[in-house]
Amino acid sequence: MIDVDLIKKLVDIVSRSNIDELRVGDKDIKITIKKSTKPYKFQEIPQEIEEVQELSSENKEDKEDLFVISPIVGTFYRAPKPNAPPFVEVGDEVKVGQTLCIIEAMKLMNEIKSDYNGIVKQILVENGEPVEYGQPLFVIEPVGENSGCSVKF
Amino acid sequence: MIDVDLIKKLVDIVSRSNIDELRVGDKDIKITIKKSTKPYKFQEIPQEIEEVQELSSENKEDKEDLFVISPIVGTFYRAPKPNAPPFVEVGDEVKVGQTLCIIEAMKLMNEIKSDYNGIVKQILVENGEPVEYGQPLFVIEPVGENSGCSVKF
Amino acid sequence: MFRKILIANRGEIALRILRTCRSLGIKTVLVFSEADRYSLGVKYADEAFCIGPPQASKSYLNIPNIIAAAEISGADAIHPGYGFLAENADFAEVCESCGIKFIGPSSKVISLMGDKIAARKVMYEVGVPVIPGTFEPVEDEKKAISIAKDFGFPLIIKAAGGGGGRGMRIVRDMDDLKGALMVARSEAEAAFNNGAIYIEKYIEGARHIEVQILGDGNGNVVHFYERDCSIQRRHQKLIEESPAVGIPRDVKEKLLESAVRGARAINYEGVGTLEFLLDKDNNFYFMEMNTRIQVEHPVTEVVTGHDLVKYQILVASGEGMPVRQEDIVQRGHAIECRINAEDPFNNFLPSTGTLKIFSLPGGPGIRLDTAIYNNIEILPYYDSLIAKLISWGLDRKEAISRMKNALEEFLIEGIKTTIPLYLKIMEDENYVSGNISINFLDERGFLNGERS
Amino acid sequence: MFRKILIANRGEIALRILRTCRSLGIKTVLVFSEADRYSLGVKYADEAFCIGPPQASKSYLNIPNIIAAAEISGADAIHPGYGFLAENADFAEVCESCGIKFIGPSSKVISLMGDKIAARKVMYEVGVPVIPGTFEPVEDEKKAISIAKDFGFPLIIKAAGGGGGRGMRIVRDMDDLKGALMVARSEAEAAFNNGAIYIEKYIEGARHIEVQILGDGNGNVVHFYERDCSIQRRHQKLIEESPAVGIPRDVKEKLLESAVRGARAINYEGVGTLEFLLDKDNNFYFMEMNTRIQVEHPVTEVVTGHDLVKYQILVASGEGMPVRQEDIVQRGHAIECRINAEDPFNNFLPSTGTLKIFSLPGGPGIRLDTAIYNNIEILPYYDSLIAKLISWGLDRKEAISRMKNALEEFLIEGIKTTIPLYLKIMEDENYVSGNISINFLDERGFLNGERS
Repeated sequence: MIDVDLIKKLVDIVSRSNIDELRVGDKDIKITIKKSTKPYKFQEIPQEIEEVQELSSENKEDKEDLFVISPIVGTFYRAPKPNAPPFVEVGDEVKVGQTLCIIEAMKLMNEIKSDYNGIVKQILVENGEPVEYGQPLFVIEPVGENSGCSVKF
Repeated sequence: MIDVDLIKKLVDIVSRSNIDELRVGDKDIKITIKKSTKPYKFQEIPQEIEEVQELSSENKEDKEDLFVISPIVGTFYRAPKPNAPPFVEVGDEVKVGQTLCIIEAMKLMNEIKSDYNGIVKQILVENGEPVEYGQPLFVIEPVGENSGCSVKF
Repeated sequence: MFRKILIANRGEIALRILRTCRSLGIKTVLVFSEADRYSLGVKYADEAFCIGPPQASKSYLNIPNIIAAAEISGADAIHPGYGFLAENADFAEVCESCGIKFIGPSSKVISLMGDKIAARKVMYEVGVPVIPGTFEPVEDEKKAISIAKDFGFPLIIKAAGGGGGRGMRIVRDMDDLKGALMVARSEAEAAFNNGAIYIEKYIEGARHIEVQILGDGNGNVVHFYERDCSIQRRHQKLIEESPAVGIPRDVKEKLLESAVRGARAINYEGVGTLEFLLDKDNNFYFMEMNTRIQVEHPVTEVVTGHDLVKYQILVASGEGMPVRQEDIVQRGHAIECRINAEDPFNNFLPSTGTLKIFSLPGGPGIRLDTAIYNNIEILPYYDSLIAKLISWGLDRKEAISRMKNALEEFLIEGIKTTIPLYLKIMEDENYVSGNISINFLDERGFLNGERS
Repeated sequence: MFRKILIANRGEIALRILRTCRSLGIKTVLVFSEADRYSLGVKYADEAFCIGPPQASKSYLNIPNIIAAAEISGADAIHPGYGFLAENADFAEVCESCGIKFIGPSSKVISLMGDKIAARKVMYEVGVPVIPGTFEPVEDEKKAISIAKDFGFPLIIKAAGGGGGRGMRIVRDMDDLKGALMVARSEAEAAFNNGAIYIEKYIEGARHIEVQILGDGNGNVVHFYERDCSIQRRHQKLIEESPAVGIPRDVKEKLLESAVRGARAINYEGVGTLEFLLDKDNNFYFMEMNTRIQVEHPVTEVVTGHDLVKYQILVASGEGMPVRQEDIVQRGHAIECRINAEDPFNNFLPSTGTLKIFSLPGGPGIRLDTAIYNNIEILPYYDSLIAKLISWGLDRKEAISRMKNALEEFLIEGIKTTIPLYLKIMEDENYVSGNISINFLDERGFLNGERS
């Protein structure tokens, strides 16, 4: 099945990157990423995007990692209160709907919940740091069934 | 099955992006996305240059044609005086040092002489027309020995 | 003075505000949608936060995300630019309640002037001439008919909730009245979430003349003279100039004095514009007030030499009135052409795609306000304005000739723009002689393809 | 008025002249070398003729080809710009004899002012203060020694044949005199084909102040006030501004009056500049006169609002003086930075290569005069000036802050430029406070890498 939504996302990734060519495979995975050579590129690539590419290429052989991204702008907190233990740590198994962190905006604490079942592989933001819309917060290694599209970007 | 709606969506995705090529696969998935590489070129090629290039490519198989170019700026005259016969006509054989035309500049008549032995194959400027520095005036088909560089351009 | 200003806008106006902030040594925070990640503004700003997906409703109109960005960056003020949240009283109120200075008038004044009927009433009460018409919403057809009998045709139905041509209908006889009422009301409802409408006498062949003012919120108001914005297409301004041609000195003085009086009456703070219609007999009538910096502010800046955005920031920071009326002097003449990504010969159809830039205009008397760069994607999400070209000359003739030349200097490809239309207008004898009105484009055949 | 003007120049000044010609409705012919076939000027001109290979001696200095191009195109005037043939009396004479108007003064006046000793004498005779020194060429060492005894050290040896720092030597004691004489003479010989030299008192810590004038050739002369061009590197101007900071009103008036008197004395026609030194006690001394439009003319245009190239053309066409002195008024402050393709932190080594442009500065108070475009090749054949960035503000502070911002807005790659140096200068406290002299760059450590 051709998944238009997936293609849209891939086109978007390519457009915003400084790569020149992206091939995606399957049964079971072949990914080629070619980098721009000569054409003048001015655009600075925001760090998190590069990071993501690095991550995904690192894991080419594995089942693809999933990202939990920030749906709002605010301050990222790993725990419900200053001295409380964090919601999750790297290595924890999480379920769909489980709270992963809080993002504070306009004095409101917004709980960010996991969209996936899996293992917390990486926490991308430091406690107390500002996050913007669309910023990746957690890398989740999928475990079991995960509905929805497989690339959360 | 050709899914028009899918194609419409893909066309739309490509149109709005800055990618150059999108291939989509299946059974099961193969996607290639290529981005523009060619640097933006604006420069308009002045007409006489195009003409010359055309001429030279036309004659690639033959012995290469030679060009007599204008060493100065002025008005091109084919004859020494208004009612006199032209110095040369197409088809004439010319020798090194033979006067081919006059270029008038600052009231002075400058005789332009052939650098080659050969046949006048084409006269590129109309009588009385202005010529600039470096402008090709005559195409000469070489005959016998011609010293110097073979493409006078 | 503010230490850090968040700019809640995009495109050329974001860059315009950035420039003044940087000149003033104020740090900048820019918020942007996912579509604008590679904008010049993001490049130049000290900090930048993505606040949402491309659709404006989810990003540039996303008040919580914008406020959150101000909070996490520690911005002490927000500049809304024009459009988006610039005249949104709720947003101004949220800013106020969060202790972030909204650069503009108070939410109360925004509300007051945002209600076009209330604004008419206020101005009328302080003696500013308004267009003959109603001071109450017209609730039903019966009322409309009685108004029509009082004032006579033609009439114009307008939306109480906002300007910009939406919810507006000209009515020329009784037969059209009912239908026009309904259409206007539903347009107004859709555009402003407010179906209230009112009726004014329609003034034929008028010019759109507006006055730029600055108030410090303590009752001090200065003006920066007038602009003529008559060259419009469906109430959308395309070309503006300052000064306005051929207005008798006494009329001009009365006009400027009226504008200052009106602004003073509401104890206005910040830059604002009072829009008037000027009829063929040089009578002027207040239409509405815009409580923000306007797209066309550069013509005033170029002619007076004053930086309006700078003053807007200075006043907002509580430093009081930064300029004296006697130091504001007009010199020469300026014209602005709004370069839109639209096809002027195909019903102004928006044009999107990759913009290729080889060279942009420059040199004497030319100012270019734009955020475009080579290979930028012109996207369908936002306003089609891609650049503002402003020419200045010692006189109008010089300004026109420089404008013409500068329009020709745009060496760009990839999308359609309104440049070819402006080139024709700059050569139109009526335009050149200053014989213009808000019907100019229509009357001279520029809208229906006759001139293409 | 001329119907068609041939522009015998290249780069930004060719474009500058083209813009005014187009605004005046005058047809343009541009001559170009093979290296400039793809220049913006060639693109914009109505006609363009290649006049030779890249080397200037065979193209932009090739008088027969330029005149021939004027003849075959039917141009009735030639604008020489600056540099190349702009102050070549022979060229002006050839134009005169061919019935083509040379836009500039007569060949006689060019010759007179080109002889720096003769120019000193003329100015001295009409009461314009000149630097104490000789009025005759200094033929031998004996003469030089006696002059040194009369005037005392330091002295400066200059070439009679031309300016721009060549053939110039500062001498601080008797021991250096002989060697300096020889070096200066051979440099002068090489640069101007004229080994004549003269000696002046060297004025320490002076500022370079010049006055822009316009004469109609009928004895009418107006001035456009002064410029301060003290920021120089080896007598090459890098940054200019107008007005000059902190000159007492009476000194300024005397200076302007002297410049007008000097120009009137030679019945000057066209735009010209009288260059002065201003010492620490505000005494001014005539140095030399440039009989052409100058690189730095835009600062004057921006401050006064007058188009100097337009007036140059109007005067040359015989239309008489186009402006009254009382209509020339200074408003605000302007600064120009000459953006050169040079490495300011490596002895100003010229930088060549493909210039990549992402974005160029713009917005309020910014004028950019340039002929660069994305992917242009910066070639070694010509002057390293690639752009002139002019900022204007209501006061010097605003002009500096806008300049700083605009310098940062240059998003270009591929070659080294002087932009980083100018950014440092705009932040230098002495520059900001107006404490400048022709030794500024040296004294503040900008030349020897200390500041890099």
